[in-house]
Amino acid sequence: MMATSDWLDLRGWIEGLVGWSMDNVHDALPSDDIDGTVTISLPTGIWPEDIILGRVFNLQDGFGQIQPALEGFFAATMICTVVFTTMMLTMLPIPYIERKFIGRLMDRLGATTTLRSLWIGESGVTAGKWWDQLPFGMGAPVGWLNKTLNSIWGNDHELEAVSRVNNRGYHGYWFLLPGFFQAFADFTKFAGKEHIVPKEADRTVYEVAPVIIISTTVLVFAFVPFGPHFYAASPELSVVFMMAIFGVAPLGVFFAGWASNNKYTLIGGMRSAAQLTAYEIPLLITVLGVCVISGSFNVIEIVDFQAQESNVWNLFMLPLGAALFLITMIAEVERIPFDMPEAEAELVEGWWTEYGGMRWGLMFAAEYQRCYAACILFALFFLGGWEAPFQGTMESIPIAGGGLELLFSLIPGIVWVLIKAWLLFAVFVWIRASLHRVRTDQILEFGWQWLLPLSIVNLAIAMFLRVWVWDGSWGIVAPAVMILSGIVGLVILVADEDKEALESMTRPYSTYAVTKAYPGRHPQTSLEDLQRQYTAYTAVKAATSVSLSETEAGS
Amino acid sequence: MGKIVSASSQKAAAESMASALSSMDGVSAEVSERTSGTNPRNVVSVDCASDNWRQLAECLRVEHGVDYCSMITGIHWPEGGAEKNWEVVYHFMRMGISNPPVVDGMVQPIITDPTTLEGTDVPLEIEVRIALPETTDPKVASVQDIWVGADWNEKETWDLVGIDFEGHVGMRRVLQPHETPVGFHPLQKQHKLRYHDFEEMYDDAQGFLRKPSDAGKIK
Amino acid sequence: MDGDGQNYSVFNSRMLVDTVGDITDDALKASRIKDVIGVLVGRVFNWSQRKSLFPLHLGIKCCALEMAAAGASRFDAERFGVFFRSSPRQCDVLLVNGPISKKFADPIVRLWEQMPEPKWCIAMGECAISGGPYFQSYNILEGVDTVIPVDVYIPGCPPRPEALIDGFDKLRQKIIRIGAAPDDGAPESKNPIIVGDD
Amino acid sequence: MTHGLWTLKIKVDGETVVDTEPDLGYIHRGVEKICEARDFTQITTYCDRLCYASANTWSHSYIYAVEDLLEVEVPERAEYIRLIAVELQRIASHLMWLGAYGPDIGNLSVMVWCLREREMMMDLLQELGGSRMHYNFPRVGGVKRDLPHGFAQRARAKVSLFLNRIQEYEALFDESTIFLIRTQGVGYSKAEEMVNHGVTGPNLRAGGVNYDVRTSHPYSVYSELDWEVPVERPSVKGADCYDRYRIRVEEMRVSAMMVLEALEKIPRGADTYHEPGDPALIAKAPSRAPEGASGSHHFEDSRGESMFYLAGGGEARGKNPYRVSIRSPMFITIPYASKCMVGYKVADIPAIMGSFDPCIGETDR
Repeated sequence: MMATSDWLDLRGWIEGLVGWSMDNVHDALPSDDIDGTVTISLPTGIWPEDIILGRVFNLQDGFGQIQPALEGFFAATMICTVVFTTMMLTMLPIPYIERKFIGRLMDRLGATTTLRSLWIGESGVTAGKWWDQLPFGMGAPVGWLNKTLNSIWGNDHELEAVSRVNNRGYHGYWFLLPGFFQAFADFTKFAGKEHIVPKEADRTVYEVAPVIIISTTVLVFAFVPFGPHFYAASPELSVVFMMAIFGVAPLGVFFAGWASNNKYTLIGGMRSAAQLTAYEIPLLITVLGVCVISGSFNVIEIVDFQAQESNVWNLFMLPLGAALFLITMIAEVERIPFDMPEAEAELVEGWWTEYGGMRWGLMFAAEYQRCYAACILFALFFLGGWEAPFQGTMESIPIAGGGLELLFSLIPGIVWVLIKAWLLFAVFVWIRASLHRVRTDQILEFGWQWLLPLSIVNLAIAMFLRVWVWDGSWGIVAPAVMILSGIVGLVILVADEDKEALESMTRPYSTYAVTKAYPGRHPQTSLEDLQRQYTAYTAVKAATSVSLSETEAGS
Repeated sequence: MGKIVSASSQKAAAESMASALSSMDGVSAEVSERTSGTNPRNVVSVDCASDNWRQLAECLRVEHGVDYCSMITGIHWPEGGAEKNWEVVYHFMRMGISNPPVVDGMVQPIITDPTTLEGTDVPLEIEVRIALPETTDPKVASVQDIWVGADWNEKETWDLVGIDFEGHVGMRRVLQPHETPVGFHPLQKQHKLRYHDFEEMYDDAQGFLRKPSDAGKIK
Repeated sequence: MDGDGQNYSVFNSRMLVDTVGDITDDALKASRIKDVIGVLVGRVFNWSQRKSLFPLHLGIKCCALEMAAAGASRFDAERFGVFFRSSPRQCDVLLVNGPISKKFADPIVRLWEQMPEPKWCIAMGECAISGGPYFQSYNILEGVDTVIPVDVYIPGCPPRPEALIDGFDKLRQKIIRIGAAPDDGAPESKNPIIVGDD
Repeated sequence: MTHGLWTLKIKVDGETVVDTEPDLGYIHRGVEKICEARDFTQITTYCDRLCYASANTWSHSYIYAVEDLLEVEVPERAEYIRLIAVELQRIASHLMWLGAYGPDIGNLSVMVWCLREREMMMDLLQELGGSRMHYNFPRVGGVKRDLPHGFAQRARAKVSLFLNRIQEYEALFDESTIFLIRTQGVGYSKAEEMVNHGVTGPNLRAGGVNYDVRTSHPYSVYSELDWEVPVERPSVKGADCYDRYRIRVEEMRVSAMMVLEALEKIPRGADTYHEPGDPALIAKAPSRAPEGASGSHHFEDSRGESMFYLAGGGEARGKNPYRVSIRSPMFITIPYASKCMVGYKVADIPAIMGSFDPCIGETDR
């Protein structure tokens, strides 16, 4: 399969550079004539006799064998450095998007108003009239458009209170992306904080857990290509590598929860372990469907399949798979609505309650890195990676196609990947701002009872498409069996459930049925007992009154 | 117009209950007309001896359907004399509330029109006063098992005032710290507030400036 | 070891440390490396501590609602890096917003000791400053500064959210004063800062 | 989250709650003792600070008890102004509850939305009382000052805007399946059990009965307004968290409509302004209570039935009451709520506890 052409040929450049430098080293090496012993003669009186060095190794002969290894080593070092730096720099917008976008969402009347207000603001108040800062009054039309839209659709209100509430304007210079450097401040502060290990904690595991989490999370990016020639490593089974490493971090989460010796962290770690176990399997089966329809376990070939062979994004061929991948990834990165492990309401901060300072900073960064990795993977698997939206279609337009082709050839692929990933993270934030938190048993029920059969169905659909759309050499037997098995499993799981058990699970029982808690623990006299006591009391009272009356009558 | 309980029916119900309660020995009840804001309200105010309190409580719960204990107040009267050195004031309310019925699987909420309530359905408030003689460990019978709502009220009354309730299960400090010394009940009158005396207030370590005009004042 | 530094070995290590320390200090002062380090590192750390102050999300009484309002839409304290966390291990500022009863004195001291250095304490409201209207009560401490060192006092019952944000600004001034940047225009007085009396 | 400062000792079996025991008193301030050293007008400030979420309802509850003790007749206009203040405070308190209930089940944006609307109510109350949270608004025999100029227009505009905003909360809550499965079927409570445990107010009305102190023991000009007590149709097993959420949303609507109607029906119109101390606003009240007299009043707080019992001082005690006793609805409700959550998951604890709307400031006194 031919790879997509991209002028940002990073690997090619680096390999050329390394090869060129190696050749220069080869030329600069000493030649044979100094091969032999070297004698250093010192002035008499300092040392008794001359110093004789042994035979100097002939570098030129040996260099021929080690040159490819050296070239590979240097090339790998340089490419890893560049890719890691790129990943770190392009991850900085993620917390920025989180802060700003969630702020706008929470401050707005509704989602649509929110999205519009991100750019043009509301009630005449925007995020600081950035267009007035543009030189030569270039932003004047934008300001006019903003004013017009606000006058027509904006929630411009006569109450200055409402308008003020709507205002989330910032202080500072517009070109500094206010709030963008908050992440720098936070992490520099974490680096300067004191490191506390709880007295009863298991110190070794406590120290190891953040390292496990952050290292495995960074290692995922070794196989993530930012462009057709912009990746650190691309083995044949890079998808398997990525998914395997992605599944290691929950182990570190469980370590952290257990080693802190705190009940909240322990409950959080348990929840995290159960939830991630329940969502790893549908995730892997969904990714397997993507690999099946693309016919490869290599991410680059998956993207090239969408870009060139099928010329259709997997999103349109496997919509079910895309939805499953999004849901399971949100559960994997433990965001709302699946953030039971770190529920602030009942567990103080979840499994990282006891972590502070730089250890917690590392975990915090790892969370965002996992989100970022999830977004990039979605972009690569389902959104065509570094292909512009509908690139092939637009390039096939008769007249304008050539110009568009030239335009697309000028834009490097990493631009499209990053744009797709950031927009997808905005979707993550949108979901977080508009949904509630799901209970643990409901999360597990959802994962085991719906996502697993649906992922199998998705795999069957992928096999069907692969078999019938691309190479029709297969018989219909296997995909038919897959589809039937998935459907049957779904029917069994959904229809054949125990209604009573489900009822008792979702509606446990009224407070009457349970053992009385404080303050109802004391024996409560029933109304009948009160009736009995009271009748006895009235009988006694009646008797005494009668006797009294008799004595009065007698006297 | 808002639907409120008519004062006339409330007065009639209150008088009937007062007359019924007065027939018990050790109990004297009358209806006290009170005004809150602009509306008059009729309160059944009962004076009860501490020995008859348990029977009175059961009578209220069983015969008169008083299903709600609002508040229990303990008062310490050091200058109240020998017969009324402590006082316990109960506030009950008759709500006449029952579980809404279930009709073919759907709960039908009970929506009553307060203006049409008559007889024993009329919401009433009852005020029961029990005077205790001068003693070091005042006691009254507990009604914890009749009205569970009285449970923490009794706990609080013991915690703050020091009036004990016989038959109360699980008595403990609820508002003060658990390590509070035994016998310290701050609402007893012999305990003074901090800085109740200006002299003490000015002589403390906080370094207030002393104003001569405040010399000898007692807060 | 012994606290007084009395060392009966032939050579007093503490003396060595002091001497070498003085010498290196003089050397560092002579060469302006110390200023360079202070400017490069101290300024950065000081800026970061100033710009990201995480208060503990602890609501005690009335001022807790003003704290919540300060984090909400109209007074958006998160613009200034004030970001509430629930775990004391991850916080920089202990925001005491209410009276400290005898029952709560020990827990709040434990919370304060669970927070990692560098940490600050803000006494918000009259109750936290001096006991406020309850200064006569039998169950209330006369201010949180009887158990915890307080950096900034914010008077008011309760103080408005603007006052809270202003208190965080005052705390930033104090951090500048503490911090390694000597010429950042720090105020000279060492007294605790009281919002509104400048 | 913002439900205050208290401890709930929970015995769990895995993730299932087996036994609970509340432990209160972390901000017990001894208000009842301090009030014995204050005179009747000074106590109002302490009553404001009893419950930080709804200050006006508590100060009005105390003021009605004092007027029962001192036998003061209140002008009608003052009653209307009090009603407006109390209902606005009720809306603000329920908004605070809703904003605190969102984070309990994981949605943070509803908190910001509710606090945004609460700011509008607090602006209105600030125009009345002068302060932002603790208004010290009512006086013995009347109110502190009249409705300011233009208050009626601003109140109508903001309340009508708020009535539109309620639909957004319902869109965020009732149309969210996750919210329904989180709140429906947890925290059952029956009406008779609640009454026997002393639970009143919205928590009781969620159980399917329309008991309300404002109608059963009428105390203000509520009889003049046209309104209905909101009742919720509970589930078969009793009222769950969803019912308690619904009843509070309905109460916010009812209170908003009552404010709008009171602005119409207030005598001499809402736009006429009287100077403070005008006989139309405040009546002369004695400063000393007769010997041995006692006053009490049941009041519909935003959390249930609040009550003050005052024992008069007499000449010997000066202008101070002899004993001030406070009936806090949450002090009685919290044990019952912690009893309700036995048998559910750990994740249901904030959902159940928050649905009862605890306020520790009034609980600990």
